[in-house]
Amino acid sequence: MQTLNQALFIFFAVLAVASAILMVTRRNIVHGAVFLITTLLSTAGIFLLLEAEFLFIVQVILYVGGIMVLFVFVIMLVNLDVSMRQVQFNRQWFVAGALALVLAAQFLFAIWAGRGALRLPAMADEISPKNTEAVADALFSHYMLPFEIASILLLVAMIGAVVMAKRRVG
Amino acid sequence: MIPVDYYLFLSLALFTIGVIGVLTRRNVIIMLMSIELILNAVNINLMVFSRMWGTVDGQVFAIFIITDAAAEAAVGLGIILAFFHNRETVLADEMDIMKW
Amino acid sequence: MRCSWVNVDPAMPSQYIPILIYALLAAAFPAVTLIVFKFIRPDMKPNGAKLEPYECGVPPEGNARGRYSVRFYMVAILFVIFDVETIFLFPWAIKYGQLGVYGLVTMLVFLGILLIGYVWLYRKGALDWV
Amino acid sequence: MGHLIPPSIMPYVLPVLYAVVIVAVLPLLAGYIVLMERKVMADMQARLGPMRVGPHGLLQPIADAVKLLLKEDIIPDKADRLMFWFAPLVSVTMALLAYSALAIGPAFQIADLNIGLLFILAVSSLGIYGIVLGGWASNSHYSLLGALRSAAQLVSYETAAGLGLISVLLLAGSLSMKDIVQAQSDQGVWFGFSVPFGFFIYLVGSIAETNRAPCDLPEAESELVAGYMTEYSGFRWSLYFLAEYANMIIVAGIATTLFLGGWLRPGARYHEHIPGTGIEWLDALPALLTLGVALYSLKLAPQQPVKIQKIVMGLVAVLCLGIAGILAGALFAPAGVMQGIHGAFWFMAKVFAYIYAFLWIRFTFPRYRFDQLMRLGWRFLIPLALVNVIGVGVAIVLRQQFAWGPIVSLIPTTLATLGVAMLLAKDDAPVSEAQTADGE
Repeated sequence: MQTLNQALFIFFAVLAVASAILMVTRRNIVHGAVFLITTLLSTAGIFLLLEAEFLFIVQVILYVGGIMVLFVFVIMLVNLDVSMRQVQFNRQWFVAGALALVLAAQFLFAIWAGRGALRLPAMADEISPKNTEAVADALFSHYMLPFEIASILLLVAMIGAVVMAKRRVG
Repeated sequence: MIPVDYYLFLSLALFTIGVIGVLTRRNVIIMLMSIELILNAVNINLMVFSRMWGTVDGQVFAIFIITDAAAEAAVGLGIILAFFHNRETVLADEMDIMKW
Repeated sequence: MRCSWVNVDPAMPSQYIPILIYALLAAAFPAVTLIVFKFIRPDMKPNGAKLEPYECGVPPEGNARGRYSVRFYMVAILFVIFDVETIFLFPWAIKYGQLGVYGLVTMLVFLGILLIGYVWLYRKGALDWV
Repeated sequence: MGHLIPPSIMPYVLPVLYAVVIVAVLPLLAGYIVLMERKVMADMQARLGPMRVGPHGLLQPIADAVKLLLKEDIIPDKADRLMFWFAPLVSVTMALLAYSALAIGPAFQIADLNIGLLFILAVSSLGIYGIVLGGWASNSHYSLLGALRSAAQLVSYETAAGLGLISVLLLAGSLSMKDIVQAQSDQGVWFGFSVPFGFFIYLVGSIAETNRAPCDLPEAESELVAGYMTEYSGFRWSLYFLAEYANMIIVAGIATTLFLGGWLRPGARYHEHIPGTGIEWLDALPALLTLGVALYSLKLAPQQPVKIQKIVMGLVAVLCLGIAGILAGALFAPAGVMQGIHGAFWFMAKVFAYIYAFLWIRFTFPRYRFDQLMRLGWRFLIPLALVNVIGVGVAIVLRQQFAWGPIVSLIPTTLATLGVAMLLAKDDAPVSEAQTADGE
């Protein structure tokens, strides 16, 4: 069981990172979107390893089945063949990449300094509700206000996006 | 057992790739996709700490982040479509109408 | 908010292991059949007009990867918004028995805010082709 | 047997066995649903349908499968080869994967997930990538337009169907397929009767989601050739087809589990025993039904024109007899075994009844126009589904607060939803002809 768990973690992690790299470097944007989907799906697998069952399904339904569908639609809407032939990276790419790596090095140092200090608890003592119900409990008690505000966020997004896109129709 | 560090390293890798994507690519759609990658890396962190403390707060936050990502993608892509309609391009460095 | 749902050693929840195996099977079945029959079936190299996209018999015109109506985008965006909303409804629904009136009011506020947007879209005509 | 298998693997043996069985049987089942469709269509149009291959066309699906497997496989020159290869596989894998949480009877289930229903919905929502990527990869106008249309239709109705399901979840209080059926058993009523509007919304939504007529716009031969499948041929084409029929079984399975009582026997509360035995009257029904089918095909066998057809028909009779034997034998087996086998029988019977309703609708209604279809989804079904969900919520609160009966509290809800439905239908003015443009 333990080795299976580790094997799965390594599989998902390698898949996620590899397809993330491919996503950023591919010239063909549809392929890029497919690689991002792969990354998101392997992240969902990681969530499952962390026993976040509900978030696993939210990730698949919302991120992969919803948001990425939006991306794919837009990619099909804009003409792709022109942008395929253009230069893919901007002029400052070297500086930008270097800066990003510096940032990464800082984080790496921070995590490295604290390595081993953080451990996952092996077992909990009390018998617990199921994950989905635990999330629902938290969502509808402690996080009720953010939950209502989320609906305002969605309302604003809906109106904003429709106004933005509608201009082309009208 | 997989230590927490491993998850953090994974998250860091995804985050860095996302940052590099946002900073270096010219195509705005790919920049938006890289932002999704960054948000995703954050979600991994939330999830592993949620698991570590044995609470679900991190998971609830992750749901809100995904909601936020949906809103961001919707509006961002709406802007891209509107811009594409006007200028026939999706390249970030050609979006220079406001340059003086 | 300390409610530990964790009661086993950190591992993939064990009921997902059969699903993992099943997923491998389900992916392997079409792929293997596709590859195996590639060798079995009489192989003729198709050429000429067969390899062109079908456009009712006349030579294909232009590139198919052109641009299409932005209305498809409107459908997708509305889908994403309502999808998020549905996802919030699922945990609400399974907890509803315990939440009672409080749950009803919470959800009425949530849905009410979104309903404003829906009515706006309806009046604006954004749902028309859509 | 027990000492051959290490104990740590033991709990996974049965689920994996089911998995193998499902992957092996499902393509066959899809083929026979195609045959059923053709036969039903022929019957409704006063024809005979396929009669040549095997007695009454019973071997037609196998002949079709062999033909499709051996057909020439064309990848258009301009196509994106990788995606062209990959897309049908995504479609079919996701369609198959959705079965893993479906409970075919209390015993036959690969995994009883806590989030079973959501898992099925999630996986089948991934199938859309097979459609969109396949249409895009073909690099043909028809394909891309068909793919976008198909995807647009799928996502429109997914929302409505999801909201229709939520009205049931309010009553069931769980996402596990087993618990949902158990809740119906406990409350003594199939949820389809409690929330008829939820069922109606899901029925319409599932027809549109599986691209069946009258909502088969993406494959409308008269306007889009074959939609996203235009450039596909041979076995790749049949993979898309397999995915479509597998999805039909999936939506039928969801509807059966949530609205039609899953594997519960009709009249589950009727416990009259056959005198002198411990067997209930209604439990004898499955065995008798299959026995009837067996006898009927035995009667048909001598009437077949060709000798080989006589033999095949005889084999069918023997098969049905065997199933009848199993069903009858289960009556004397321990309760768990009996419920497992009979549950699977009832579940499949309901699934096929639902699919029959699909076919009936298909051959009765004319095809929608695309804008009408989207209008129906966004302007009628979604508000109706929202009202229905809120209504069921209010009904449950009423039940808790004032101790109303479960049926009594749901009647006002249903009536209110009906009123809203009529209001919405009235408000929906006739569509102007001008709004049909699809592309630019």
